[in-house]
Amino acid sequence: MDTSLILQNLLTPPVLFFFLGVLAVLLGSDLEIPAPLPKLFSLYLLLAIGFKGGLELQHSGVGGPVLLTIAAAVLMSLLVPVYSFALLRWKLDGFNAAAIAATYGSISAVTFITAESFLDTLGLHHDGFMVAALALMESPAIIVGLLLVKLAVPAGGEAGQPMRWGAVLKEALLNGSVFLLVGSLVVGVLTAANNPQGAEKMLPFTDKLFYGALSFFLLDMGIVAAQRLRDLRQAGAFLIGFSLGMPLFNAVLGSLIARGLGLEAGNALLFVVLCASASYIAVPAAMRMTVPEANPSFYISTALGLTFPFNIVVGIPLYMALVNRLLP
Amino acid sequence: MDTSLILQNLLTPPVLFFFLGVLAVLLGSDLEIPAPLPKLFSLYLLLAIGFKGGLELQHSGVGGPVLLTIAAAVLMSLLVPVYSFALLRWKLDGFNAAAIAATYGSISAVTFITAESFLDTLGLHHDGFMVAALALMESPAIIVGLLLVKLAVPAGGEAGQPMRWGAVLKEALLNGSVFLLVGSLVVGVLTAANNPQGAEKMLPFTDKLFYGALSFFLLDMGIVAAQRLRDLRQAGAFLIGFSLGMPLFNAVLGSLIARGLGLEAGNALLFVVLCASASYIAVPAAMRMTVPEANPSFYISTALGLTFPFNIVVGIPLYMALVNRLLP
Amino acid sequence: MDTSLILQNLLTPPVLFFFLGVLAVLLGSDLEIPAPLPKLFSLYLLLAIGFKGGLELQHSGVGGPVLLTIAAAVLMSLLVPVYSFALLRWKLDGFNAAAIAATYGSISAVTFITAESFLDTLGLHHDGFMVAALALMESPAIIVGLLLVKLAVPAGGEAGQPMRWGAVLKEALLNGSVFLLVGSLVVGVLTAANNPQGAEKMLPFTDKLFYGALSFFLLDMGIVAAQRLRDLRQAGAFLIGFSLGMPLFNAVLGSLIARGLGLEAGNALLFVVLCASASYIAVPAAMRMTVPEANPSFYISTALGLTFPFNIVVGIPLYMALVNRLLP
Amino acid sequence: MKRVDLILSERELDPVLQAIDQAGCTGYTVMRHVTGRGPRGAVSDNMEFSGLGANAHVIVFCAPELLEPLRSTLRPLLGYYGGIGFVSDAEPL
Amino acid sequence: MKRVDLILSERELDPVLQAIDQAGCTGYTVMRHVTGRGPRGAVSDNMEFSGLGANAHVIVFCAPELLEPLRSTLRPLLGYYGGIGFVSDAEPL
Amino acid sequence: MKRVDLILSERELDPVLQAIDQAGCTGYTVMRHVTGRGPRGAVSDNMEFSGLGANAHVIVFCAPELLEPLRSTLRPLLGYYGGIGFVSDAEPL
Ligand SMILES: Nc1ncnc2c1ncn2[C@@H]1O[C@H](COP(=O)(O)O)[C@@H](O)[C@H]1O
Ligand SMILES: Nc1ncnc2c1ncn2[C@@H]1O[C@H](COP(=O)(O)O)[C@@H](O)[C@H]1O
Ligand SMILES: Nc1ncnc2c1ncn2[C@@H]1O[C@H](COP(=O)(O)O)[C@@H](O)[C@H]1O
Ligand code: NA
Ligand code: NA
Ligand code: NA
Repeated sequence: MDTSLILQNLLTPPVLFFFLGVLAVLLGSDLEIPAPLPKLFSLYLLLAIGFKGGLELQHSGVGGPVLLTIAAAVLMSLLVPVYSFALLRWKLDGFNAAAIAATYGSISAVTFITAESFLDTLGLHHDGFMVAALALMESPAIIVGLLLVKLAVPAGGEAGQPMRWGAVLKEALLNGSVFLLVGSLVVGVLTAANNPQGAEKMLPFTDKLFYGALSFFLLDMGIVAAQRLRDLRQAGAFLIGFSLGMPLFNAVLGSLIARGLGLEAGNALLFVVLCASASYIAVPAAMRMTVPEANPSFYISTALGLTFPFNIVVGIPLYMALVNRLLP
Repeated sequence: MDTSLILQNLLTPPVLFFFLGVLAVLLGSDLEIPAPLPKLFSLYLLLAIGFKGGLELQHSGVGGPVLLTIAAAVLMSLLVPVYSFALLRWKLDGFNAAAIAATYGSISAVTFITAESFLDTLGLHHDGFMVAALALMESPAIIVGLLLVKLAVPAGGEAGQPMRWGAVLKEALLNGSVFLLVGSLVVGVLTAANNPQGAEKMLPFTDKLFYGALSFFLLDMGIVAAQRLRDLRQAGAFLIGFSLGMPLFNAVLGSLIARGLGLEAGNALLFVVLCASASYIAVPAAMRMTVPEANPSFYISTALGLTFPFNIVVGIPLYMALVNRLLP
Repeated sequence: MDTSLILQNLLTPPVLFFFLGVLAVLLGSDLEIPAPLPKLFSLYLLLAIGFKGGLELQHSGVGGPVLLTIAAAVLMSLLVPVYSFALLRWKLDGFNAAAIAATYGSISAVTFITAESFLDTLGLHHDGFMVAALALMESPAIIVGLLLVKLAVPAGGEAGQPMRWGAVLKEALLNGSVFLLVGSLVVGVLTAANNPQGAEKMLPFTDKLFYGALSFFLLDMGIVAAQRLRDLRQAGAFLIGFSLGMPLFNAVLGSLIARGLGLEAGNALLFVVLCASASYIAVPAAMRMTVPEANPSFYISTALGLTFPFNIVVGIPLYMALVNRLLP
Repeated sequence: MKRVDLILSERELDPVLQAIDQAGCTGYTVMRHVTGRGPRGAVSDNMEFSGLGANAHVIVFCAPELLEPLRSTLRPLLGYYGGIGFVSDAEPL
Repeated sequence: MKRVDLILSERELDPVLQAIDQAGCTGYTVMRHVTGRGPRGAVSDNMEFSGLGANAHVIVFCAPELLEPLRSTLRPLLGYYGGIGFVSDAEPL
Repeated sequence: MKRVDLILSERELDPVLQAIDQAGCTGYTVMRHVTGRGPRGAVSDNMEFSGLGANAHVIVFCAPELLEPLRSTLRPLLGYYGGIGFVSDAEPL
């Protein structure tokens, strides 16, 4: 059954275009999607996923189980960096360990979106409040990562630069992608509540176009991820193992929590994907600014070069199978 | 009734995304829509509004009342700069007064588009020829602005640079946004007349996508307008008062003219919005080139930092109420 | 009949927007679509045409006549450069002759797409395998062009730089536009075969938007082509004659082959358009890299400044009339 | 040889490039979408959609004797519209 | 006059421009979306969508006596976050 | 220290950067989407969609003794494909 799910995921346009991007780099084609075009798609996807999530959230409402699920999601984003850090410290210094740990505590919006598309293909229902969970998992991991640096490297930076906590908190809570996601969610909620006609008129943009735009963006992500793969050789076997093993571990833990929360299959998969995915947008940007001592090629190439493709291609169907087996 | 209209306008996706952009700047988020992405949306909106206007214009035809309305619109774009200049000269030098005056004589296409969306939400009909009025109001104000400079500052520029009238006229009549708007209008007319099937095939692009693209663009306009707000402090109380009072005055005058012309409510609102809005696209670009003595932060921050948000958020529903009250 | 077809082609939005772009340059408007926005549309069109072609190819299948047509197309892309070269050598040196010859052996995807739109307007059926022919005609001409340089200029470059064959082959077979077109075709085939639901979800992006996006891109192409027209004066009467005469000759030859292959009218027109069009994407980029001795303004301005507008505006309906007359 | 760096508004680029051509320089290089701050205030690229334009950075490598003609046409232009020009030494590689 | 060239990550641009203002320079020019390679590895713009940013190239023309204040604030910044700074001579056109 | 400015077609960027690496330079900076005019005609970025590319501006700060190896590989490249290279003096900030 696993293999049929994997095939079913592999042969969708988004994943096929991702492969096409990877192939372009491997074969040495000069195909490129020049900046800032990928930013357009990235902004669009965040706006659309937020808005659609907001519409659904307004319809489903925010009951007790919803809040419990969101709380569990935030808890995981605090917890994952802690045990990731402990593991990474085994081989890496405090700066690099903290930066990578934060990356895995946070989430990848594109992985989440791809999982939603996968669920749509299977015809499995999922709820808008999972987008709220997505939005709320991005920031906490950044803060935990910086606390870990503080604890592990008490001197606070080689050059003795004092930690700029204000800048750090702003970066964590207000960085562009978090802000746009949360903001679009709120716009979606307000629109659904007051102006159903306006919501209707947004749909050709936020809904109809979504699958194609995701495919286009994944073409670029394939190119970028494959370029990062090269850096990974430099990172060594330990980090390669980490970037494949940690998502799996987080996925198992996530499935158990999802079961405990009594989530239905669609929401459970999204919950697991949030736990298993790593950030290559908000967190690396924050880390480069706040932990310049860490080597960006480590935290970017693990999250983007390996964990992301793994999740997109194999992880999502695998986690689906896991969820199907674990859920009552 | 005013407040219900205002609320109805506030809670539409375009206006909500505009607020989101403003909020991003106020809170210090690093959300940005990097150049030239806003240009893409700006070009798209001009092309789409022109094309749709052309389709409708072809169907409604160009009768006497249509020409009268367009003539009145052009007249207003000549008149507004003159009395604005007289008022502004009270506190400002001739260069700055002329540049700001020209700005208020011209129009804001995005305000017009937002007003159209507002009318669609209310289910009020409006005609394609109003887009022609929009297109024809952009250029005259630029020329009046330069005549005012000529008259008020006879020396013709501090450094004694001779006025390059050829360049000025070209800028006024052929600048990119005027050209694209008028051109798309003509393409729309020709397509509607000869190729209804082709018009049909354009609709997913020019129609269905429009509302979402407008929302996305207004997110950026919110960011840019809020950044301009800071400049406004430098401009002082007089200019702040001008940038709120002048639209209101022009709106009242515009409503009376609309009543005189016997326009129906939808067209009347659009006419008023044309009078009340100020240009932050064609005119500032022309002024920077032709009146370099004027301080750009004055004419841009009044038109974009204050008048534009005021019109988008409060002005449009207010003018609607005005029109409802004044029209027989 | 010819004139009615020409008018029918002229008054479609894509062609009208192309004219609008040309007009912007002729009148001196500062309308511009700044880089990399045109690249976005170029990538989109290649992806969409490839994907749609792939879907259709999967449904129609690859039988004997299909392979024969594709083989004939590739043969033409090998043959055209040879006799073009012989003709061009009459007035030009080996480097320039080879570069222009390669340009005319290869194809213009946008001309092909415009021809497809033209067929859709006429309601004439055409097949997905023609997109495969399009994809396979881009590379061979590049290689023939370089062989011609090798043969005609045995020294192998003035500065004695050895020909980098590896780089040349990579450029020919793997340049971005060829790669994206072929890749999207394969993605389309795989999607149609395994995931009809996914194909369905791509349609709003790849299908519905297509006509509008083509129109927008042709606005830019009009600007760029008109800018190139100026270079053409420098090129002289011989090249101007060549860039109008060669497409016509290739079209007649192509029609006869299409008749021999027994193609139906729609496919025959596309075949003729492939023969008659010249490349301004893949080939010039390859030539600039591999034959730097040739003057880019020659091979770009002939293909883009003259042959492209000619085909878009007059050529396509003319070839349609030709096909209608020649086909049994 | 001399290296001239000019930084000015994109909107005045055309007359500046014409002046460079007319002075007899063999070439120039242009970088657009440049931002900055000067005596006339800050210039950003976030109004690019409005056609207002940002700054351009122009580099010219030229013979020393061309400086004078360049200076005589460019100085009034930069003085009126804003923008700066600096000269330094450079040798061909 | 002196010409200062700074190349650093776009993410640290704000404090650097502040330092230039505080040193009393009359202006600066910024080119973004710059890529490169340095002791800390390669910087590309293909992760631009992620907010990670590429490099920025900052040019400052200033009086020689402003070099010292510039140096004292910029050196620690460049030392900690990465980036380079070079000084050369330039005369107004 | 020396500052080397190279301006050449984006399509030849890869071999040029390789040459800089091989000469032993500690880094380089690249600005793309640069336009200009030179002996081989004008280069614009309005054909960017075609993959033709515009120019790139490469800056290298390096020790004087690296000029010779740089020159020996870059000169033939620039001579064959077009492009220019200039050297000036610069001191670390
Ligand atoms: N001292 C300076 N150093 C570097 N760039 C400058 C300097 N002064 C002005 N500029 C640049 O020149 C542009 C035009 O200056 P201005 O119009 O004179 O204020 C500014 O926006 C800056 O990009
Ligand atoms: N020797 C050099 N010449 C030119 N640019 C350099 C040099 N070294 C570093 N850079 C630029 O400075 C940026 C930051 O360098 P770093 O963070 O110190 O590795 C690099 O990405 C390059 O763009
Ligand atoms: N004298 C010059 N000053 C500044 N840039 C130049 C000069 N000559 C050439 N260039 C630049 O170098 C590029 C390549 O020149 P070329 O291929 O030799 O014509 C041109 O497109 C310009 O950007
Ligand atoms: Na995670
Ligand atoms: Na007005
Ligand atoms: Na051909």
